Amino acid sequence: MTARFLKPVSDDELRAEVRAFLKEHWKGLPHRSDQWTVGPEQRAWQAKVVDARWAVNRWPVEWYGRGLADRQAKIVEAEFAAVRAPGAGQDRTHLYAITAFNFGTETMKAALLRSMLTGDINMCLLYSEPGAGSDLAGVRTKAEPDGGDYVVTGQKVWTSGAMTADYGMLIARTDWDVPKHNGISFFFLPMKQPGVEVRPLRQVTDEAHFNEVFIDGARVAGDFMLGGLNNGWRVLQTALAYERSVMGDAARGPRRGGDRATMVDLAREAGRLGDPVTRQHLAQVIAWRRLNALNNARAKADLKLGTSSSVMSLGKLAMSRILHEEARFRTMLLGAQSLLEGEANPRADDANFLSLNAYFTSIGGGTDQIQRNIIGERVLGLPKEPEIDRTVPFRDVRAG
Amino acid sequence: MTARFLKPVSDDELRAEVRAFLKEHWKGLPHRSDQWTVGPEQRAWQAKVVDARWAVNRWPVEWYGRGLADRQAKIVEAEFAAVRAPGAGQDRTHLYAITAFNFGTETMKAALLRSMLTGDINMCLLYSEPGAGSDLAGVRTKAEPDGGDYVVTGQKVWTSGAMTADYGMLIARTDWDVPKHNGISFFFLPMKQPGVEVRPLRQVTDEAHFNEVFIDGARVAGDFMLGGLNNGWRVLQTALAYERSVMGDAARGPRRGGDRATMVDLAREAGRLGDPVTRQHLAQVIAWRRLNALNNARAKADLKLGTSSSVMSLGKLAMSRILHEEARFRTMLLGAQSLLEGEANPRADDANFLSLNAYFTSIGGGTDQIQRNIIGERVLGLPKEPEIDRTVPFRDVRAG
Amino acid sequence: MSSFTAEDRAAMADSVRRLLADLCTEADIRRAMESEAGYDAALWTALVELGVAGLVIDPAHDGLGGGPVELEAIMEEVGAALLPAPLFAVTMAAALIAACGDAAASDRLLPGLARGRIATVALTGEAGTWTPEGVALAAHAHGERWFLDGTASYVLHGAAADLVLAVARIEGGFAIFEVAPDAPGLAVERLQSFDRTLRLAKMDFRHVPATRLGQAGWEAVEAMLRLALVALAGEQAGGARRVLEMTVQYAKTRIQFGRAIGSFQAIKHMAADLLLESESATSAARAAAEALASGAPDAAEAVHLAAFACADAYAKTAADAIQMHGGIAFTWAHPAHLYLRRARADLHLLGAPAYHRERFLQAMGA
Amino acid sequence: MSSFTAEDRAAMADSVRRLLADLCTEADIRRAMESEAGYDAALWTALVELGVAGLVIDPAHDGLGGGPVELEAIMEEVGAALLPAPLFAVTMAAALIAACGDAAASDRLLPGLARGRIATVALTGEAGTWTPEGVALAAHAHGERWFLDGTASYVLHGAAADLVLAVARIEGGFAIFEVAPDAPGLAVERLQSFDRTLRLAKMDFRHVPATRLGQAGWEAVEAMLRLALVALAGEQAGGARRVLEMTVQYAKTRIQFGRAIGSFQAIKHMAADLLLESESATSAARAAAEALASGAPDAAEAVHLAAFACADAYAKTAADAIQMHGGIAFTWAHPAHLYLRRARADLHLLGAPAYHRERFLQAMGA
Repeated sequence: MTARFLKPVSDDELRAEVRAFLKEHWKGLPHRSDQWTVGPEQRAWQAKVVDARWAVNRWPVEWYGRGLADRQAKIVEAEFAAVRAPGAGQDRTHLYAITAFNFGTETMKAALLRSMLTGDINMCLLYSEPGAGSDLAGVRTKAEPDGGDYVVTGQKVWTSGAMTADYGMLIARTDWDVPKHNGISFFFLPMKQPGVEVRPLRQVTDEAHFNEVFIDGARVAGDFMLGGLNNGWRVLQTALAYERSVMGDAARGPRRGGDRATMVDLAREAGRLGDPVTRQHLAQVIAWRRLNALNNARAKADLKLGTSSSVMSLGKLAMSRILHEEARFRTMLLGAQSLLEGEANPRADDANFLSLNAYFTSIGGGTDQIQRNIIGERVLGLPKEPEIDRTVPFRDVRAG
Repeated sequence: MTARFLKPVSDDELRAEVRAFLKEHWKGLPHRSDQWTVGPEQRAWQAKVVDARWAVNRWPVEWYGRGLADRQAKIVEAEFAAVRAPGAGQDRTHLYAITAFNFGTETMKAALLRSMLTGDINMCLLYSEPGAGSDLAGVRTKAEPDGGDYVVTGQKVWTSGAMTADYGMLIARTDWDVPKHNGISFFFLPMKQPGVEVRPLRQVTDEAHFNEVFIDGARVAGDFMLGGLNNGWRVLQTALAYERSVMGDAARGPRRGGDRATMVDLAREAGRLGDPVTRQHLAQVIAWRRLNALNNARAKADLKLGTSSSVMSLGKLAMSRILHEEARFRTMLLGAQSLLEGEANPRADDANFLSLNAYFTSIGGGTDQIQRNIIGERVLGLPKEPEIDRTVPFRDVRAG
Repeated sequence: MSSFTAEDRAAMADSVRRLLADLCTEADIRRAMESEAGYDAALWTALVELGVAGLVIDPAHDGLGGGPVELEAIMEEVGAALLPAPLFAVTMAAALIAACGDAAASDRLLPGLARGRIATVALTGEAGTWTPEGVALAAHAHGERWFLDGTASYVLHGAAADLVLAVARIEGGFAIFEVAPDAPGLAVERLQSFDRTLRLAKMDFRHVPATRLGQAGWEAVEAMLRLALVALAGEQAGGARRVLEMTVQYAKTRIQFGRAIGSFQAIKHMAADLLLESESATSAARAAAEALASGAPDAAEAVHLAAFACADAYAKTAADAIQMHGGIAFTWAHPAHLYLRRARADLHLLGAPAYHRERFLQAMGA
Repeated sequence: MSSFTAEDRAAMADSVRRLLADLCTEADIRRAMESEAGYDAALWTALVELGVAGLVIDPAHDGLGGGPVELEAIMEEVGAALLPAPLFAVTMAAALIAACGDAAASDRLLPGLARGRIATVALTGEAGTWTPEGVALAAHAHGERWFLDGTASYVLHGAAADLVLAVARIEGGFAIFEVAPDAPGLAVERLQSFDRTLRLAKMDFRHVPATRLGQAGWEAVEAMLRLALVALAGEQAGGARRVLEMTVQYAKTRIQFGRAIGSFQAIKHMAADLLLESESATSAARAAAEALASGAPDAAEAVHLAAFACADAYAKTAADAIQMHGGIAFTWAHPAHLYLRRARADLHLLGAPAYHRERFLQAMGA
């Protein structure tokens, strides 16, 4: 095994080294519309980045890193960002790799980590189930030991990228006789095997960005369990925290994309910019988005100052209101036009699409109601509700 | 004991009899501003009404009634209403008398019932405590047996009319070793005794319509317990149901009274009736009140048809919104004027008073939040929350 | 006006409810909404046989002679069941014909409508406002003959209609015309609607021959619109109540954290607030129907109050219903979005809530 | 402009916070609000000694030379503590004097304000709108001398002021004047205010002699108003955060049904929503201060955004706080209503939220 750290360098040396690397190797990438996989050119580039140890600077040398402190790692990321080159800073942004790095076995890390960083392996999340949405600890997908493997059976839902994924981060129940949080394990499940069937899920918006995944006797090696047996809830909590910090404002704009019309533009276009009622509504809708941006900026500044910020956790709840209210405003501007949809009616199509897609934010990743619980309990310190199923063996817990 | 019923009469005979009585005796009453007690002229009149058996027509003959069916009783009430004479229909409207009649001992009824109906006895409610507001079953005022009496110690709040009351309907704890709902008894506590001290409670509106009542070793005869030992919760539930059905829309208008300006008048007076933003707000505020009136009318019609109505229970919640939103509308109309109060600024005084007094409805008699629980559970049939203190002995229940 | 007793009305609503429970299941709705016509002919025939198509048509013209109260009651069932059918369009057409006071036209046209002929009303253009300013067609007389020009939009079941009633500007006012769907110069184009249970068309008129009905002007349109608004309010109230019921039922049975989600205050309190909304909508719709039926002087107030109160209540109830269901209602397969689509369509079908709030104040004299 | 470092600012806010914790307890507030003057002289002196009265006054005039950012930070503390004192009035007056660009007047007047002299601004009349149209006074020149006429209202601490800055119409625009409170023809009447921690006066001017400050017109008033709006936004954000903290604390300790009421979703979710409101208000107030301090081109946008966002957030937070407390907050003895009264006053002190929404759009060019 090699040393955990490379020889320390000064900021200037580091900057010079990364600049030289980028100058020599970075030639840009062709445009690509597939959002689920990484293209061959980018994979080749990322392999170069990984092998030059720029991908995960904070990690130790034996895992493709340089053992840099956060401050120096940011220097590298800033240089990559300056030329718009991808691949650096994956120790902060690559949810799957971070989880594998922190909780995976040596065997698994040796098998997967490099390919994950290069983009050769695609991933998806296998958390939610039809019966376990808000209450993820209620999962009923089971993983049973069989030799050195586990055999998995169950159903997952709201999986994006499952069609192209090579592995899925899976939570499954491995002990039914302990309380629900204590009998869950966390796996990297190979997706390309007979026991895994992926079906697209038609959404309320008449698109299919998500899938249902039916798992029937699929196998996963014991070495591909993360964090140890029945310790999956803790791994999940960490992974969810990464996800929240990475996700930021992931809400989509209008379906057609490319349209940067502001609310003011829309009001003007609808001939309503002179209407006092519309103007009051308009100002409020703009304000909600601005206030959220100001909150986020303040949260980031607070983090820099080292003080903790209660503001961060409010973003998702705020975004939910923003998206629903903007859709409502668009609808009101359109009047009867909002009866229509389709390409012949782009404004109406946007308004109607956005009015439905807003639920992606207000329901997905924890409903607004769950989010208010979290803010109330974790930020404001209000006491939890009595949890009637927290201490009973899972097989006695009510489901439905 | 006399017969429970008088000889049956026809509707026409009944109508003729009550008309003759009113024609001979009813001369009207002088105006009186005191709202808490009944004036001497009215008491004299009501005594006449009671003795002529018109006060409580549905009750049996031995308790001042005629044992009439509801339909005939309404004939009597209609005749009284036609000449605006008070005193009839108290078997539907006199909360205290109804409770005494249904749950009181014969001794108590003989002692108090007639005086209650004539208005010679004034009453008040001793339910809420500083530590038992939303959760009335959490009362800590104690009543301990002592000879044939009970000795009462504790504190009550939000008591209106306590200054002039002769008796208070009291709930007090008589058993601390059973779950909270099972250890409460219901009393008629004599108020004019050394152990009872009444102090006016200054409200948020800077008025004092309510009192705190400090009870320290006050005595009440065992015969003045209603519904039996530790059965007070059931008596209370019945009394609260009467109260809700009697109370209806008890919300007060502006402090100064007498002002019948509509929202439209106020908007016009403020010079804002032409403002489109104000007009939208105005229409909505008017609508909420109209819709509540339509709901109430429908509930009454449904009751007549014999079908049950879920609409009835919505009135208090609706009224809470109406009052808060009307106050908000008045405030917006006034603009900077709303900074002022006092007699020199009557519109501002109204708006500010109403904005605070709206909490009387949204908090008093069960907060909006409790009301939503009731609607969700009793009307919509949604399951209750787990009640962690329902089955433990009261002395182990957390308080604060 | 109406000779229905309360019992007649209850029996009628009951028949419709049972028919819809049989023939207008969620699967039927989804089949109809994917079809070209947008409705199921067998279901329409069954409704016609019950008399629903001629509900507000005079018995002299083979209708049932119902009024606003009967119509509102039936529309509550229609809204609850999300009925995809040309009933609303036909009712508007029938009301407009009757309001023209042209006895010959009524004799000629109304019996057909009562027997299931599909008719509709063309009035507004791109703006979609059902106001005098919104009238998109103009009529010109050549001697005794009239011709229409312009483009009408948002025409309900315009592509399926066998008879079009067109409202058009004439010199000094408005007039109402009968147009055959195959008249020369008339081009009909189906519009893509967000509520897929709805069929809307654009109708392009180029010198289209038309028959004027009586001498009626805007007042006939206004009478038709009031009845239509009451019908729409009934549909909204019925839809709001049903989607709430569905949601409450789900909240009783869906378990998360070991408890039915309806035991959580977040869900329970939303449901309580929505009950207030949907019951208020019901009261408003019924009161408007009664006021219109009795010719009450404040009928216009009552109608516009119902128009915005029911529209807002349905939109809020259907929207919150999705949130209360959580992820399951974010799927196409779940019916909650069908209610949201209908509620959003109804919100603007005959004018936005803000417009009706303004009309409400005007009707109050404010 | 300001020479404060972030550390200076934090230290200053900390000093003020500790002073107010000592000398501006609820009992102190109640005593002050029942008093004629409306503030406690000893507390005011202590604040003056900390430099707060001269916070935004240039060091050349004995002030601390702070800018919008420092003012906003201190006003958060002021709002949290419900400080009853003439600080806001004095700050407006100082800003207006400085904005006039009259060096002699600044030399003459500003040092006194920094040392605690009470000054205020008279501008608007009955309407209470701080706009050119709202100016209630008119000035006429007789040779070199100016005289004022009209009735100004909503004058902060008008009855206690030792110096009045009056904004008045002149031919072709506006001008700013210095007026002595005992000037002949000036009658001051205290107004009864709903927020009893507030002192407002009506000032009747009848041919009152006045001294014009420089040649400044409405632009100086606008500069003063922007700073005042930032200060007010800070007060609102601070007040909202404090009343929410108080409420959350109560919800943790108040037991009903055997549980802390904050464990019920009804209360918990209201608190979460209010946290969003009060944190957004804080962000808006601070961003407005920074934009104004840096002379950002979008400063007007930021200021008007803060004006309505903070006003609405405080009003909602203070109102919901009473509901969340339940009966106890319906008593005069509980402090929650003091916050509601302040929040309602702040809602209209320098223009209603609707007005600032309109100004916000205009500043955006919309």
